[in-house]
Amino acid sequence: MSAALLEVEGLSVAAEGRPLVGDLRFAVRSGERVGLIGESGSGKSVTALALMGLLPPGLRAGGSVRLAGRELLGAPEAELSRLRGAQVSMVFQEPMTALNPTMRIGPQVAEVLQVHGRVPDRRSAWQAAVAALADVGLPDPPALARAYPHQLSGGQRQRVVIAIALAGDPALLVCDEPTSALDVTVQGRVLELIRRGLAERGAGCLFISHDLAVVADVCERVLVMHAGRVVEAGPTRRVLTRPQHPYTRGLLAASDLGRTDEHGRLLTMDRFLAGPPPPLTEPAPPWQGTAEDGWATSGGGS
Amino acid sequence: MSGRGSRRGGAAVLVGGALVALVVLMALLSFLWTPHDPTLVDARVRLQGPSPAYWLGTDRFGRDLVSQLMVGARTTVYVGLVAVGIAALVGVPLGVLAAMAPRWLGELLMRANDLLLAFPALLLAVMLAAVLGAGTGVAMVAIGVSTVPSFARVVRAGSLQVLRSDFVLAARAAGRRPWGVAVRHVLPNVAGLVIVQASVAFAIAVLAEAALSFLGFGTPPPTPSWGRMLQESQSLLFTDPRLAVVPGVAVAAAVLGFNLLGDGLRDRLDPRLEARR
Amino acid sequence: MRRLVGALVLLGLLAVAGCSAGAGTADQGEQTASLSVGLVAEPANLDFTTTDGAAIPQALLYNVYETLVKVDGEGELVPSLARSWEVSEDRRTYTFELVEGATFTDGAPFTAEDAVFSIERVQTEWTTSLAAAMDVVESATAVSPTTLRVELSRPSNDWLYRMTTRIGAMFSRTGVDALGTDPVGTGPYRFGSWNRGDSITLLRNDGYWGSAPQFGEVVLRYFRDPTALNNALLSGTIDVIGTVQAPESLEQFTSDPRFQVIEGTTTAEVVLSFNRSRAPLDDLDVRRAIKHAIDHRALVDTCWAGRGTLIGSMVPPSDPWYTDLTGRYPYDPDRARELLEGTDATSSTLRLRVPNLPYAVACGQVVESQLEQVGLDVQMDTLEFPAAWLQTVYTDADYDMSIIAHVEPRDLRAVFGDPDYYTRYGEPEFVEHLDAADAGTEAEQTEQLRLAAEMLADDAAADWLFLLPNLVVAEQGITGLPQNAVSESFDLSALGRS
Amino acid sequence: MLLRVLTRLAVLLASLAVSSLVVFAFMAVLPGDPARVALGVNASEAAVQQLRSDFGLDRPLPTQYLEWVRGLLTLDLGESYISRAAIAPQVLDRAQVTLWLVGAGMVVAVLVAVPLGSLAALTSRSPLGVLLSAVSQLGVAVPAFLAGILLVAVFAVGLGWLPASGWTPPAQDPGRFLSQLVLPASSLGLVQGAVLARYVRSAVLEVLGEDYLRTARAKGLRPGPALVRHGLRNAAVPVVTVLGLQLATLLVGAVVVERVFVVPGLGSLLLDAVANRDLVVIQDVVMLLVAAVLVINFVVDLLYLAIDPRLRTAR
Repeated sequence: MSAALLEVEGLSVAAEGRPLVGDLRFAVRSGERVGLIGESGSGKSVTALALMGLLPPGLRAGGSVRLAGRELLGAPEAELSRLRGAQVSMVFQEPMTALNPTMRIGPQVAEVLQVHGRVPDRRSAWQAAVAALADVGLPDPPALARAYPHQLSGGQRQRVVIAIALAGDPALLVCDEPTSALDVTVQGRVLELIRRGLAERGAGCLFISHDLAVVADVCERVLVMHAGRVVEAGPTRRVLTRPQHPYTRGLLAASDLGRTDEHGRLLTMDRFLAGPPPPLTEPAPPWQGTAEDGWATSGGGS
Repeated sequence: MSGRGSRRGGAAVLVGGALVALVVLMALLSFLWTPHDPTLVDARVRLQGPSPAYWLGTDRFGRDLVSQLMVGARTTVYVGLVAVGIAALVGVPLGVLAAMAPRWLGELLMRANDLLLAFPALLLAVMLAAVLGAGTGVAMVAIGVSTVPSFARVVRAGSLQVLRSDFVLAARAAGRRPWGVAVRHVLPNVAGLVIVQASVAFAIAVLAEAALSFLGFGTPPPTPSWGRMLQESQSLLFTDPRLAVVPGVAVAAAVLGFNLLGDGLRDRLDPRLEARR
Repeated sequence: MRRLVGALVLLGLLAVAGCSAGAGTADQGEQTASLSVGLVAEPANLDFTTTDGAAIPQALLYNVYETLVKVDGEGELVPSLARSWEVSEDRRTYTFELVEGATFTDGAPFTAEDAVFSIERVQTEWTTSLAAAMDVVESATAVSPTTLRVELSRPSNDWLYRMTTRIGAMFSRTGVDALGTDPVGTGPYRFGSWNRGDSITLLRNDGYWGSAPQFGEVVLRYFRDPTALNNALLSGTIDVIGTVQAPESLEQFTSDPRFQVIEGTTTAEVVLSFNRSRAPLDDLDVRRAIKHAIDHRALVDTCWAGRGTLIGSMVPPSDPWYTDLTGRYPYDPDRARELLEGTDATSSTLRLRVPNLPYAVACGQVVESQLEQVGLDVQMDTLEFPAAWLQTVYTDADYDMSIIAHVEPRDLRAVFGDPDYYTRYGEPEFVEHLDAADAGTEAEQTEQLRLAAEMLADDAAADWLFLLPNLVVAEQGITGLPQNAVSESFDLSALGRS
Repeated sequence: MLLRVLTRLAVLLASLAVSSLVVFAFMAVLPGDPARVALGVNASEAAVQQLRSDFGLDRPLPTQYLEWVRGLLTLDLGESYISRAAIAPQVLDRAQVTLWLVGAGMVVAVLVAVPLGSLAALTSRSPLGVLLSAVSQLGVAVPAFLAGILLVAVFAVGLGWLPASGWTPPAQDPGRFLSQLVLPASSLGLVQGAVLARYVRSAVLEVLGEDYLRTARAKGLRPGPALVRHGLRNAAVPVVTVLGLQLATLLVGAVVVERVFVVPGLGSLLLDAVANRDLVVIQDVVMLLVAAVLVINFVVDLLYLAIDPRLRTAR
């Protein structure tokens, strides 16, 4: 068993004392693709931002997040900045707004290389950017590098975002709903691109989505999140075929669009849950990580 | 996040509202009662410091400062109300019309509106004063007219947003006439914007009145006005700074009050309707 | 953002380019002692032959232009370009002996021919009504280069006195082409430069025939705002305040050892004028009531910081025919109410329309307050000076009361001698007094003018609020400042620094 | 893009034409006979008539208007019948002074507003941010002339560091020019800076919430550089709008400050002209100021195009 690349333990996020995510623990190994699924509002994106250290003002994270053994929470901004883009990158959900509208594409890609001193000068930064754009399968990369974001389609922009995220050859890629804003027709190709990029770099991935099909397609292992807590975890195939937690069953049922209840109505989540989720302030979440779920012994699997 | 925003807006509304209320109350009270006749010249009590009889003392004419301050508040509120009233009465219909009219007409109206921007209050007041002579009326009209463009712009932006919203589309689909839409849907939805803009415009009007009075194009003596009190206090700035401090603080407090009130109200409004200036 | 900064820099560069092209009007000159005097009213142009107003002679008379005779600080006639003069028995022929060696700043010598030219030019070219004072001249002849003879059509005591004012200024026959921008005279200073909106620079006339002034350069700087004027002296931007317009602020100078304050008299009567041509001020009782209702002492105390002299008619104490008439209308509100009873003044609104000059606005507020104490309804309007006031009050006489200081010396006739003048007086009997005074002997003149002044007071032709003081503040050590302002000039010729 | 620029240019020209008509009409109804005023109270009727025909005041209004516009275009504004001096050089001279004042005021405003506003946005949740907001709120509430008077009281009269008033052309004495420029430019700039700072703050706050700034941070840029590289240009769009409006405010606000500091700029020329009913000069100065504002608006529009590439292709 290889050492965990990312170890999350007791991670919680709160907005002014109001908890959003509670006592999260999981790990991602190098080369491993872990899915994090749940409805919108379940705390997935907040978790991703907490890992990156990019929580919006007013939100605070507690617990521990270790990347290759290095503690990220509470680390000085300078150190985090060195890691971001180089060790850990992120693909965002909304390609329309993730790019700076007033800056050409090329410099936006080149920037990540320049920040981390990967290229000696502007010229080679430009060439590297064009190469990175070619790498994500964009047509006519030199011309595209000179374009502004608004001149690109949504799918093209997401490829640019992925190019930026992969340009620094990170060890861990955090993908936050990378295909949700895209047409179904381009989704598959973007997912393939991510998969290939990860494979080429042997990078680990935390893949956040509400779409079970996408997660089933990409991830080897999956965590199910509900109301700020992970309620179930395990190999993708096992979780999706033999869900243990009622919420997971609900998710699965809801994603099966054709299924109706005995009265012919579409199924809703309430049917699968025995009452509202427990408040995050209460202790003892129902699920504890096990070794099977990828917990290194050092992470404490008690 | 929104919880925090509205709470912060709440503090601004509270402080701003209190300052505005103070000014308005002072103005209203001055109709019923002032400690002394604010324009009564009395050589025996020139330049007196604060005392039980004259709480803030007297000016070089022996006039009571508190009374002048109170009646000055009346002038301030009066000028502000009329100026903002003119601006809103012209600017709001103009903005709604420009939003609802055919594209070319809307553009034309906004260009005409931009043209007004080229005539700031001071310039208008100087021109008007040259024609009609300086006075409160001239100042109010000048300030009001020069504030029209900001109302029209804000209202137009807000109206366009309302017009694109689903409920308006539904109303139109249901066959409601444009004017019905304007009155039933657009106006109520931009009312908040107008109130915010009015509050900010009020602050600008207070400042403009002070500047005009300083130049001698504002409220003519002996009618008390904060701007003129400031102007008259100048020559005694070093010997009796109290005369400048009192109206200076009053002007600053009123402007601050209206600005805070406007900002706070803006924060409370639906952020989608926030006008981008 | 980068481009924005670029745009701002560009703006700056444009301004630099523009400035280096257009600036440099002021003459730097060699290192000479310079004095800076702060004044209030800037001239609109420099040509007092066609433009009215006190600002031009204030700057130029006795400094750039000289007259044959001038008045000294006590109001006495003294020689200037005329060394001496003789008056014939019938008092119609004046013979002036002119100084030798005087030259104009354009290089031409000053001769009797120039004097003839100047006098005749008043009659032919001047457009201001002050020129009417020269109508009495029948002929002017150059007997020799240094002897001038002037024949009057009738005896006139007033004429020689008028020759001390701007109409007596001596012009060069070759230097009247650009009077508005380039004045040429024989005075101790020559015109240097004019930075419009800011200052006029006078330079020492090195070819001056008399004793040369001490300062190589005198800068007259103009401040519309009295407080800015005060601050300029306080911060050392100027050395002298020529006329203090905010006497309430004098304390900051009197209590400061760096400064000296000079207080003298002027000939500027602050007149509360009554419009006798329309109701209710056509009623003598109303006018008298107003005079009784005004507490003049309190008025001067409040609006002019107690500085100034109370006068009872249009004659300042410095004139020989002055009599104290201040007791004629004592402050008596009850008497005022009594007089007003039954008149229509109590039921109408009196329009007090004052120019927006410091003393008028300040005193107007006091007048309004005091008149309201006796039950009159007064509405004060402030009119932009000069234009709006001239149009409304002066030309159209659309007013009930106004306040203005008449600064010209010996201006009984100018202000009250014409029924069409804005004061709407010019009673025939009054004009008879003036005419008799002008034609008569010195004793007759004094007697007649005394009667005229009394008649003005009896008729309540106006109310005389007070006589403006001459208030000058200067740095310690500056000498030769005029104690009294009894001429049209701010005389700079004797200025020095000890 | 070219079409857009041309359209704006057409609008500018039309606006200039309309406003010149407005200004002329306004001045035409001015009561008071300018010729009578020019010659003073003592002038004879004949002299007044002479002046009217000399200056063409007796011609029909349309002729006078066209003559005036022609004069404006050829920069030959004739002679003032009050000052008897050529108007164009005088107006241009004064315009330079005002331009310096406004330019310097603008620089002060931007220098104050951009750092202050950005800092206030970055620290919006800390006591420092609240303090900065409060300071700018207070700054907005102070009339410019009051700021000027206070600056004079403290720095000129009290401390004696700087002259209280006056003006020296920069070419004549740069040191003196600068020392005289500091206080008026500051009183113009500080108040406008406070106004601008509030806009900078809200623009930066808005930008700080944008996704692309998060992208920049995810690349490894630190907060400061991320804001400078990605934020300011985007925040500049609303700020430039305000800046354009403020430039107009400053041009006219200079009138008041010129009075306080006795600066011979356009403002004092205008006030003197109004006092003297120097009709032609009022007309010319007002037209110049109006034209300046219109041109500024035009330039602001062009600046948008420079700042935001999205606008270049749109329509």
